[in-house]
Amino acid sequence: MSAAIWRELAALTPARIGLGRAGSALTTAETLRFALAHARARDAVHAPFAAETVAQEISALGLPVIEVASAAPSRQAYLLRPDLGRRLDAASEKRLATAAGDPVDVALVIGDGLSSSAVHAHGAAMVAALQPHIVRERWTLAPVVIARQARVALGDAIGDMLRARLVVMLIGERPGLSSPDSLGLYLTYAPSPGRSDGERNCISNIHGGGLSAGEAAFKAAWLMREALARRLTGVTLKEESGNWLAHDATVQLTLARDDAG
Amino acid sequence: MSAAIWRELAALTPARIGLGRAGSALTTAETLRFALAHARARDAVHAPFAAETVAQEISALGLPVIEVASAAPSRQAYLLRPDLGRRLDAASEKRLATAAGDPVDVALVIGDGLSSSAVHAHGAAMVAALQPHIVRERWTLAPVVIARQARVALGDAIGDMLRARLVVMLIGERPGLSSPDSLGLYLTYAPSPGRSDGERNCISNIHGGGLSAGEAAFKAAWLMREALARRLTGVTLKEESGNWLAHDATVQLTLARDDAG
Amino acid sequence: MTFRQSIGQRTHLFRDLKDLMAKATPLRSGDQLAGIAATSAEESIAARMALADQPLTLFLTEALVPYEADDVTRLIIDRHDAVAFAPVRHLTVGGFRDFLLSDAATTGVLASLAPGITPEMAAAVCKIMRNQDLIAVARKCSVVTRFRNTIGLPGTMAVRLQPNHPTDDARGIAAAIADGLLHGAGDATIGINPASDNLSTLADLLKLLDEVITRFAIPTQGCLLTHITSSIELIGRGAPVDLVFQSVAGTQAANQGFGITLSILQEGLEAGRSLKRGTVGDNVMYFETGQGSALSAGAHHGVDQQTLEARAYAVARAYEPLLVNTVVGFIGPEYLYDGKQIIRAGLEDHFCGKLMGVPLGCDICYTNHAEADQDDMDTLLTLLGAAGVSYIMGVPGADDVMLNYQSTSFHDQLYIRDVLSLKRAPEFAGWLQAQGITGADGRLSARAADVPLLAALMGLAA
Amino acid sequence: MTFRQSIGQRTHLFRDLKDLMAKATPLRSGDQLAGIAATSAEESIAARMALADQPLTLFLTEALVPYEADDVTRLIIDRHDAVAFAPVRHLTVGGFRDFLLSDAATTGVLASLAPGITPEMAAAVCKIMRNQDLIAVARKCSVVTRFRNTIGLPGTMAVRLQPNHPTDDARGIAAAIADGLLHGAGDATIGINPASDNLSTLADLLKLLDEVITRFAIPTQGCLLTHITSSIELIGRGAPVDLVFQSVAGTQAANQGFGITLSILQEGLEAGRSLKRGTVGDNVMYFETGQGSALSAGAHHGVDQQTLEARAYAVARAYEPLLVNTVVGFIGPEYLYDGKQIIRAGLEDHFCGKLMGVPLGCDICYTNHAEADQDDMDTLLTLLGAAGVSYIMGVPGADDVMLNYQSTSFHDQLYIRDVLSLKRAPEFAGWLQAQGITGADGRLSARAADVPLLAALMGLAA
Ligand code: B12
Ligand code: B12
Repeated sequence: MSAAIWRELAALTPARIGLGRAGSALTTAETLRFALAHARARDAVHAPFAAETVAQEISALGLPVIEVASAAPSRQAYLLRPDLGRRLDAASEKRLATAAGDPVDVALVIGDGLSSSAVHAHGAAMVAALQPHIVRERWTLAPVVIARQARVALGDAIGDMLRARLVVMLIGERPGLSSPDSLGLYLTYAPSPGRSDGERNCISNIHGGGLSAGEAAFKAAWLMREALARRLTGVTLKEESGNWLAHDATVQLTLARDDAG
Repeated sequence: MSAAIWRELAALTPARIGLGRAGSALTTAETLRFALAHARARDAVHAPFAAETVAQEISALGLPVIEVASAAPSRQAYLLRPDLGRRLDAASEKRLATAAGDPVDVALVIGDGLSSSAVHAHGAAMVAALQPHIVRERWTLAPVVIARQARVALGDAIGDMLRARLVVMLIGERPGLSSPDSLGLYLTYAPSPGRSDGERNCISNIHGGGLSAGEAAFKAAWLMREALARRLTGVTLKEESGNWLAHDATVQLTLARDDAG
Repeated sequence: MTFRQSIGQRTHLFRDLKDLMAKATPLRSGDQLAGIAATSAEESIAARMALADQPLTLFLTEALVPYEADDVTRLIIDRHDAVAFAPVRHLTVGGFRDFLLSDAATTGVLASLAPGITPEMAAAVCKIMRNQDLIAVARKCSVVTRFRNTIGLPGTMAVRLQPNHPTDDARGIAAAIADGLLHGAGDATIGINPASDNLSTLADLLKLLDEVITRFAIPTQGCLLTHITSSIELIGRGAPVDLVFQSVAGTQAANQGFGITLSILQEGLEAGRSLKRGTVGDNVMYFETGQGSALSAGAHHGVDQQTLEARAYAVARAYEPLLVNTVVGFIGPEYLYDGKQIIRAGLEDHFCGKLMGVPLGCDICYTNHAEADQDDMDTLLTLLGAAGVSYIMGVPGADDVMLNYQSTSFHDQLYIRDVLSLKRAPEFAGWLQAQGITGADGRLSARAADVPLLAALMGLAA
Repeated sequence: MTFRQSIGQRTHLFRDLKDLMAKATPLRSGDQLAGIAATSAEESIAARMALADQPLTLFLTEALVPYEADDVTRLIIDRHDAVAFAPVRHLTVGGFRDFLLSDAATTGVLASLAPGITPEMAAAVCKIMRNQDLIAVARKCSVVTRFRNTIGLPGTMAVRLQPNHPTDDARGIAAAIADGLLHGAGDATIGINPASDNLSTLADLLKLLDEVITRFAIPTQGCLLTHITSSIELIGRGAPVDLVFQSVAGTQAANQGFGITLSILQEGLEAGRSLKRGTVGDNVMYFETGQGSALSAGAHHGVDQQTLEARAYAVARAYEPLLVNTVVGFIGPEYLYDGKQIIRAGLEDHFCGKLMGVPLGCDICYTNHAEADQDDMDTLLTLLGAAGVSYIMGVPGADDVMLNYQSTSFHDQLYIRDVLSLKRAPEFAGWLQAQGITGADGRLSARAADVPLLAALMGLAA
C-alpha cells in the first residue's frame, strides 16, 4: 500500500519525496540520479546566451529591441564580480543614450542572469503574455532591452537611461537541480543606479513546473499598475492580485482573450 | 621545575616538543608560529633556482659544469607532472650528447628538486666535501651537471648520456616547516632511464640542523666505493660506513685533512 | 589607529582595525571581491599575529562601522553587558582564544559570558582559530530556546522541515511535510519559503501549517519565511502565525536593503508574542543570515564579511529568537568560492553565534554555480554535528525545487543522528515515538512509512 | 569487455573495466596525470551509473592487472574466500552499496564478509559512495589486532608516537618520546622513521625503543620504519625488533620499485614472529600505503590510484598486520591536489581497508607543495574520528622535522578524544592512569607534565 500512496503524493510536487532508504542513506539509484542532475545544472550555469535568437523572437512580437552587455567581460568574471554585472559596459551606455526618447511608463529588460536557458525557454513567452496587459493599460514602452551577463540591478541603469518610470527585469534565476530554467521577474519603480532590493518587487519561479507565463503576467500587471499608481515598489507594496480578479471586468476580459490566444 | 626540564629537552631536537596547551589545543602563540612557518615553507617551494650562481661556485672548485633542464616547462608543470621532471628537454639532451666523453666512474648532478634554497645553501658545499674522497679513490668524473626542475630519476638519463658507472644526484627535498633547505643525495649504479627507486641508495636530511656536508660526504663515499666494487646500488646495499672508519687508515686521513680545511 | 607587525626583516602595516580584521580573515572570495583581503599568506598571518595582541576592550572603543551612522553598532555598544564581560576584560584576543579552549571555560562560564561578547570580539578570536578550535569551543556552548518544544539541549539536534514548492501548491507542500515527518524531521520548525508574495496565498499557507500542527498535536511550530512586514500584516488580519521570520544583516544599510529597520523587528516580535501561541516558551523569532549579504547590498563599509555576519547575530540576539541560522553557501561563489570556504564559514558562523548566546543552526548548502558538491556538505554536516549545531535543514532529497539550491536532506539528518548519537527535541521525539514513526532508540521504525499518520496526512494532501 | 551508459541522447562508452573504474572515480590529480580520469562531470556520473549495474562477480573474472603478470592479482584471486563472499555474491555494485548501508549489514555480518571482499569490489563500491556513506559504513566495521595491547576496539582510537629526528639523535628522539607519552600518545606504536640507512644506527635506535618500553613497562610496541630487508638483517643480528615495517603498493611492479616481493614480506613476518615479543597477540607487521605510489613508480597498468590503493590492502591483509595506514597526503599535489582531494582519499582509504578487514589507521597529512592547510587536517581528523579510524599519528606540533610534512599532533589527538569521546587501547590507558598522566576519565591530568616518569625519561635523554 505504502508504495502506491507515495506514488500519488510524489505526483503532487516536483520535490524529491518518497525516495526510500538504504539504512539511513539515499539508495544508490537516487544518489546517482541526484549526481547526474548536479552535473547538468552546473552545465546550465555556463550555457551560452543566444541573445540574437531572443531578439528575433521579440522583434517577431512587433517590439523594437536593443542589445546591451554588462561590464562583466566573461562568464567567470560575471560569477565572481556581481558588481560588474550591475554596470553597463561603455558601448552599451552609448547605445542606450542614442535610443532614449521621451519618458515612458515601462522599460522591459531581458537578462541572462544565472540561467540563459530560462531566458531561452520563457523570455519571449513572458513578454508576449505581458503585451495584452500593456495594451489594455495603455502603458508607453521603451524598446525591449536584451542584456548579457546581467544582474537584477542592471535594470536600474537601463531604466534610468531609457527614462522609464518602471523597469521590469526578466532574468534567469540560478539553476536548480530540478528546475534549471526558472525565470524571475523584478519590478523597480523610478529605476536609477543605487536602488536597493527592498525597493523592488519580485515574481519568481516562472517555468514549466512553476508559474505559467500567463499567471506571472497577471500578477506582474497588477503590481505594475499599483506601482505606477502609488509611485513605489518594494516591501510596502504587497501583491494582492486576487482581489483584482474578482472585481475588475476588463482584466477578466484580458485574461479570457489571453487564454484563447 | 617542569618548564626548565622542557627547555632542556627542547634543546635536544628541532621537533616542536614541550609546547604547552590551551585546554587540549595548541596555544595561540604556537598556532601562529606554525601558521607563519607554513606560509614561508610554501614560498620556498616556489623560490626561483639561481642555477648560474651554483654553476659559478662549482667552477670555483675547479670542476667543469653543464647546465640542463628537465622537460617541465614551468614550476606549476613541475609540481603536477613529475614525469616531465624525469625527462631531459631536447636542448639539454643535445648539450649532454656533445659533452659526453669516455666512460667515467661518477657523474655528479645537482638538481633543484622541491627546494632550490636547499641547493643554494648546501649544493656546492656538498660537492666540495666529496672532492677529497674522489681524489683519494681516484674516481674519474664527468662534468658536474646542474639541472632545473629536476626529479631524482632525471639523474638516470644524465648518467646514461655521460657514460657514468654511477650517478650521484644532489637534490632539494620538499621543504619542511622547520627545515625548508634540506638536501638529499641519491646514488644509482649503472644509471639509465627506467631504474626503480629500489635500485638506488639515499642519504637524506643534509642541512644545518641535520647531517653536515662532511658527514654526508663520508657516508656517500663509502656507498660509492661499495657500489662501484659490488656493481650495484639499492636495497641490497646497506650503509655501514661505521666499520670503514674503524678499519681504513686512508679514510681517516682524508677526514682529518677535510676537518682541517 | 594603525597596526604594525614585524616578521623578520619585514614590517606589515594595517591602516585601521577593520583593515587588520579583514587581512586576518582566512581567504574567501567575498573579501577579495570587496578588495579588502590579504594579498599574501604571510600578510594574513602577520595580521593574525597583530590581532592576537590587541586587547578585547579595543572593540568597545574602536567601532568598525561608525556609531553615529549605524543602528547595529549602537545596538551592540549600548546593550553591551559590562558585568558579563568582566571576567575576560583583561584579555587580548589571543589570550581570549587560550581561555576559551581551556578547561576553565565550562558550559556554564561560557553561557554567563555571552552577553558580554560583542560580535567584533567573537569575529576577531574566530579569525585566529583553527577549524578544530571552532568545533571544540562551540560544542561547550549551550543555548536553549523554547516555543512548543525545547531546542538546543545538549546531545540534541533539531531539523527544520522545509517543504517548499515552486507555486506554493498546498497539496504539494502537504505531501512534502508528510515525507519529512515520517523521516522524523520538523522539530525546529515546519518552515515554508513561499514563492509568492501574495497575501492571500500566504494566509492559506499559514492555515495549512496550523491545521497540520494542531490536528496531529505535533509539538512543533510553523513558520512562513516571508518578509516580516507581511507577517505583521497577516497577524493583523488574524492569521495563525507561530514564528515571525526575517533575513537580517550586520549593518543598518544592509538591513535597509532588506527593507527592514530594528523597530520593524521589534514590531514583529511584539506582534508574534501578542498571539501567545507558544506552549513551553515565547521565543517567537526566526532569523536567517549569511556571509556576503551586506556586501551584496553595497552596505559593508569596508568590513570583512565574517565580522559583518557576527554583527547580524547581535541583531538577532536582541529579539530572543527561537531559531537563527546562517544559510552558509546560499548566495553563491562570489562570497564563498568553493567547498573549503563554505566549510570554514559554516564553522565560523556557528562558533560566533554560539559564543554570543544565539541558538545557531546552519543551512548547510551550496548552489550550482559554486565549486562544491554533496561530499562537501557531508563533511560540513559531520563537523557541525560534532560542534553541536542547534539544528539543520531537512529538504526532500536535499534539492530545494523553489529556491534552487542544495541543502541537507531528511536522510542526511538520519545519517548524522546515527553517527553522533544526536537526539531530537524531547517533546517532538516523544510524539514521533507515540506515532510509531520511531522506536524508543529514536531510529525510524521499519514500518514508519505505514503509520496511520500517513493516511491522515494524505487527507490534507488530497 | 566494453561498457556503455546512455544518458538522454548521449551514450558514453568505456573501453574496459579499468577504464570504467577510472572514469567513475571522483576527480583527482593523480588520475589526470595518468591520463585516465573522466573528462567531464557527466562522463564521470555515467561511469558510476554503469559501474553500479555491474555484478560483483565480474571482479572475480575480469582482472584489472593481468593474473599472469602480477603476483598481487594472484594473491587476490587465489586467496579469495568464496564462502565469506556467498551472502553478497548475487549483488551488483549498486546493490552492494545499498546492502552495506542497510541495517542488515551489522558489525558481525561485515566482519564475516571481509575475507570475501576483493580490493576491486571495495574500490568499485567506494566510487559510488558519498563521504557520509564512507563514514557510516566504516564505523560499523570492527577490526581488532594485538601485540602488547589491543588496537581497534569499538570506541577507541590509538596513536602512533612519531618522534623523528633529522640525524637520528637518540637524545632528541627520547625527548620527543617523553613529550608524546606525557600527552598520552603511543599506544599504536612508538615508531621512528630513521633518517639513516646505516645498520648500526638502526640497531642503536631499536635498543633505545626497547629500553623505553621495558624500563617503564609500557604496554605498547616499538617500530623502526626502515626497509624490511634491514629489519630482517637486524633481527638476524639479534636486535630487539617488535614490529616489522614496510611500505607496500598495489602491484608487483610497484613493490619491486620499493625493493620488495611478497616472499620478502613473508620472510619479514616469520622473522618478526620468531622473536615472540608480543604479549597479548602476534600481529607483528606494520604497513604503510598511499594513493599514487604505483603511478609514481610507473607501475600502475592504467588502473586508477584509488583501486590500486585498495589492492595494497590486499597485500597487507595477507600478513596479519597489527597496523596499516595510508599516509594520505604524503607524496604531493601530483596525486592529491588539494584539501578536498586529500579528505576524500582519506575517507576512501579508510573505508576500503576496513571493509576488507584490515586495521586501518591514517596519517592525516599534507606537504607544503600541496594546496592544503591545518584546517583541512582538522576536518579530515574529525571525519575519520567519526568513521572510527583505528589510529592516527602523533607528531610533535604536527611538524615532522625529518620527513618534511605536516601530520597530526599530540594535541590533535586530545582534541578528537574530547569531541568524540574516543578512548585509548585499554592496556595503554591503564598504564597512563597508573603513571598519573591521565585521570580516570582518560583526560590528561593537570600535573601530567610533572609526573615521575618525566624525570626518568630525562635520564634516557641525558
Ligand atoms: C539569492 C536570493 C537571495 C539573496 C540575494 C543576494 C544575492 N546577491 O543574490 C538573499 C539571501 C540576500 C535574499 C534575501 C531575501 N530574499 Co531572496 N532570493 C534569492 C533566490 C534564491 C535566487 C535569486 C536569483 O537567482 N536571482 C537572479 C540573479 C541573477 O540575480 P542577482 O542580481 O544576482 O541577485 C539579486 C536578486 O536575487 C535580488 N533578490 C533576492 N531576493 C529577493 C527578494 C525580493 C523580494 C527582491 C525584490 C529581490 C531579491 O537580490 C540580488 C541582489 O540584487 C530567490 C529564489 C529564486 N528561485 O529566484 C529568492 C527570492 C527572490 N527571495 C525572496 C525573499 C522573500 C527574500 C527576502 C525578502 C526574505 C526576507 N524575509 O527577508 C530577503 C530580502 C530581499 C531584499 N528585499 O533585499 C523570495 C521573493 C518572494 C517574492 N515573490 O517576493 C524568493 C523568490 C525566494 C522565496 N520565495 O523565499 N534572497
Ligand atoms: C616522498 C618520499 C617517499 C615517497 C616517494 C614517492 C614520490 N613520488 O615522491 C614514497 C612514499 C613512495 C616513499 C617510499 C619509501 N621511502 Co621515502 N621518502 C620520501 C621523502 C619524504 C621526500 C623525498 C623528496 O623530497 N625527494 C625529492 C624529490 C624532488 O624527489 P622526487 O624525484 O620527486 O621523488 C623521488 C624520491 O623521493 C625517491 N625516494 C623516496 N624515498 C626513497 C627512499 C629510498 C631509499 C630511495 C633510494 C629513493 C626514495 O622516490 C621518488 C620517486 O622517484 C624522504 C624524506 C626526505 N626528507 O627527503 C623519504 C625517504 C627518502 N624515504 C625513505 C625510505 C626508507 C623509504 C622506503 C624505503 C620505506 C620502506 N621501508 O619501504 C620506501 C621505498 C622507497 C623505494 N625504495 O622505492 C628514507 C630513506 C632512508 C635512507 N637513508 O635510505 C627517507 C629519507 C625518509 C625516512 N627516513 O624514512 N618515500
